[in-house]
Amino acid sequence: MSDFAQFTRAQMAQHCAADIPEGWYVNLGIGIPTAVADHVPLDREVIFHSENGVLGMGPAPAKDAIEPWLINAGKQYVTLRDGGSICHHADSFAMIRGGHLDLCVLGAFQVADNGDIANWATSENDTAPAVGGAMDLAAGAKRLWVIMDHTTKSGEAKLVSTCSYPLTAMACVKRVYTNLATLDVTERGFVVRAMAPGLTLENLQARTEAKLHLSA
Amino acid sequence: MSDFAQFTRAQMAQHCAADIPEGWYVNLGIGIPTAVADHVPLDREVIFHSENGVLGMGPAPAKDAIEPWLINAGKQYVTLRDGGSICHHADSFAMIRGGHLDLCVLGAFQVADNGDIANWATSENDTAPAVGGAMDLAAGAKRLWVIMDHTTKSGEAKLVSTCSYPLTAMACVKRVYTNLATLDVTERGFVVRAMAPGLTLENLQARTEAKLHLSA
Amino acid sequence: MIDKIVQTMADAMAGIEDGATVLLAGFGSVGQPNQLIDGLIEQGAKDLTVAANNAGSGHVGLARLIELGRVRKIVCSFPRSSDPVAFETAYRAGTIELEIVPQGTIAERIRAAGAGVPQFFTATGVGTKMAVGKEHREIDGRMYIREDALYGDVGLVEAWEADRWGNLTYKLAGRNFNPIVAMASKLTIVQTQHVRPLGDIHPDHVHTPGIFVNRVLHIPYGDPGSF
Amino acid sequence: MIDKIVQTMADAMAGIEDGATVLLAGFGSVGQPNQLIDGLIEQGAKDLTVAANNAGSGHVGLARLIELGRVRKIVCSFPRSSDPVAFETAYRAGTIELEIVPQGTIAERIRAAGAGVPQFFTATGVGTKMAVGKEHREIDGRMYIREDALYGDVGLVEAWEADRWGNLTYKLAGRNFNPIVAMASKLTIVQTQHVRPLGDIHPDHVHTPGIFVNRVLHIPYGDPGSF
Repeated sequence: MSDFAQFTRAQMAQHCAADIPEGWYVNLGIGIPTAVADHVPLDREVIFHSENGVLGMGPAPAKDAIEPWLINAGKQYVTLRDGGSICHHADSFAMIRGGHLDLCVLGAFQVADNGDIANWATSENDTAPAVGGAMDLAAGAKRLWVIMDHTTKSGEAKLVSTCSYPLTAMACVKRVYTNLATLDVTERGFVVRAMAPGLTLENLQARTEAKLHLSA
Repeated sequence: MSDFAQFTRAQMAQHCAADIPEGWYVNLGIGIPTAVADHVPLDREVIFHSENGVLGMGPAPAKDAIEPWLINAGKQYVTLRDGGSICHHADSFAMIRGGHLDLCVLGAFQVADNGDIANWATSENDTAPAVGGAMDLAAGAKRLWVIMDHTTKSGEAKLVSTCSYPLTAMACVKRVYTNLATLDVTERGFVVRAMAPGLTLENLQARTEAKLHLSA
Repeated sequence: MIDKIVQTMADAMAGIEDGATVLLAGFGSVGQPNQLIDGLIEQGAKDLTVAANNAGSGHVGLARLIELGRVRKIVCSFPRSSDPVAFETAYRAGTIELEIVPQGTIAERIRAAGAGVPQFFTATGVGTKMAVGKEHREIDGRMYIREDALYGDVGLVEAWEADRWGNLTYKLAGRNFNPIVAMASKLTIVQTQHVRPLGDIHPDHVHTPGIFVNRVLHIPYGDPGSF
Repeated sequence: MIDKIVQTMADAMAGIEDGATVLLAGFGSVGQPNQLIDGLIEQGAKDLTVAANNAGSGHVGLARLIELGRVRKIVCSFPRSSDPVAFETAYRAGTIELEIVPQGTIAERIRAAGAGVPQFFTATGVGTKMAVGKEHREIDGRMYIREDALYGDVGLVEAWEADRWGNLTYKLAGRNFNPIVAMASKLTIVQTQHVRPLGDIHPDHVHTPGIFVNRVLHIPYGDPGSF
């Protein structure tokens, strides 16, 4: 691993943020995805949505300026930009299920090269599974991007030909940002858009269970 | 017809109004039903609903105090009482379909003694049928009462054993107020609650195709 | 900077295609996007399917669109509003198709389209002509029929206030079908009486969030007329 | 005079029966009817089915109700909120049944119950464990599963403002599940921070009209705590 520089978590979030155009309605999942918002400059207006009916979130509040009635789906305190609005849970998920979100960014355990995503349970018989809004977001948003480490801590591939963990949704991931590469999910499978500096396709493939392609 | 005094339209509306307890949520159809509201004293709080998302209507406005943005489903100008509120059409019909209205009062062409109602079309092949919200109201309200003349102008019975006109909804009418009588729809069929002064049950039955019963 | 406010009717109407399904909000003349309907007449799209509560009155607006032969099919609950001469003439001549839908069912079908619900069951219409040919299902001892989402390619909406993100409020009975038409349409075009600076509309008071809105045209016409 | 405002917690909770299905609004501790949940604990009803987004935290509120063995079944999207020790203990012991439902599906199922829609189709969960055993249907080339309305015998709601007709407003993210829980429940019980004179809440700003509300209890507890 010493012959190349992995992308940091901040860089992964930056890569994703750079690809979000002004005017998109975007839901960011818990974890690294939430950090994407920090890398979208305020003058590029992107409208961030949270499942609990909050639309138009701004930067995190200063500690002495917390509004206790304003949290996101991760139960963190948030702010609203001018132009923000509130709706109830059914209307909020109507936005999601009705295909009104341009983008959802989630973390994942595994992504398959047909776009399947597994991000909510690590075994078929988790004692008390917890899904939250992930299935609605994955199935409902116009496009789903994933930010995750390229492999597990023990080195197992997370970009796979078939997910072994329980699915969150089928055939919906369009792009994956990892600490090693950015990849599109296409009809051919994973197509590499960018790699960490110094990394070769062979090295990347060695850390990827699914077959990788270069863009034509 | 000279041996008894028919109920006037105002009396029919009064009879209905007298049976509405405080606190009910009530939708009044076009025609005589609309007049029911005039006979509910303001200090007996009954909350009137209109299909176009208006809840808590008060008396008709004075001509010089019309609010042009406030109409009912009959497209008449209305007022809102303190405590009134507005919602959109889907939420308004959620109130109806979801069984939240205590009462709907409609006019009708025919009512059958099993509670079927026909009030929207007078033949099976009306050129351009128009149903509005009648089917939603009849099927959705907790109880449906009908106000109508006892017979057609040409003397045909409107209280029948089977509706010959196209149905609005099945088995939902609970009470009928006519110019000759007030009747409950029960498991036995029509049960007479009140008759116009001087009218005999024989006379009433002669004007009614369905079998009439007296309350036990 | 997001700015959904357009300056001309031509910009508002750009891209509406022949054969489109157009959802028209409004109930009576209150909250009805009359100027946008005139804009659609001017724009020229034809072979339209129009869903609205009524089928037009007199010779203006939707009635005019029908008289011009631009409406292939109308989906509505009450085509017998005041003076529906244009619709009735076309209907008798067999040049327009009519799909009659109970008012609550049309509202729920539009809401379902906006909410990503392709089919649902309702008791409205069971045992009536409306149920003929429809899927029936008994659920917990009561009979229901299946109804399908009603999607709009284009939605025409009238708002009381709007901002540049497309957040809307409505005034009193002007709300009616407007919020659900905005939800259900791929291209939601709004005429608004008032344009507000971003942030002027309180977040708790927004009726239609801008996510459901594509274009806003400022048309301060005042109170609705009679109907 | 209609007056839905009750004076005591006992009056608010009167009549909740063993075996009832209770819908709990709230998301995190914001807009969560904490005092009403305490009232339910005090009231004593058992063998409850509880639907809520989470399954309780620590040893208070819903977690306490579970620890007391009063919850037969929980319907929720995310039983792994912070410190779900009470739920997990009961779940491992096999003394509580869990129905896990995607968050948007639980919201739409509650809304459907309020709107008189007994069944609907959604794409959420297709191809996952959630779809096992459910009715599938392909509609316009996409696969959907059927979901059923989730009715409440009792709904517990937290409002920001209420009047004696039961009209409610919510503050910011305090809205969440509250309006749909109010719609879907036969007996909707509200705790409100503020009681307003009738007419004080503008008709355009009412979030939950009183038709969906049965009882209101004034509990001015201030800001929500941490969660």
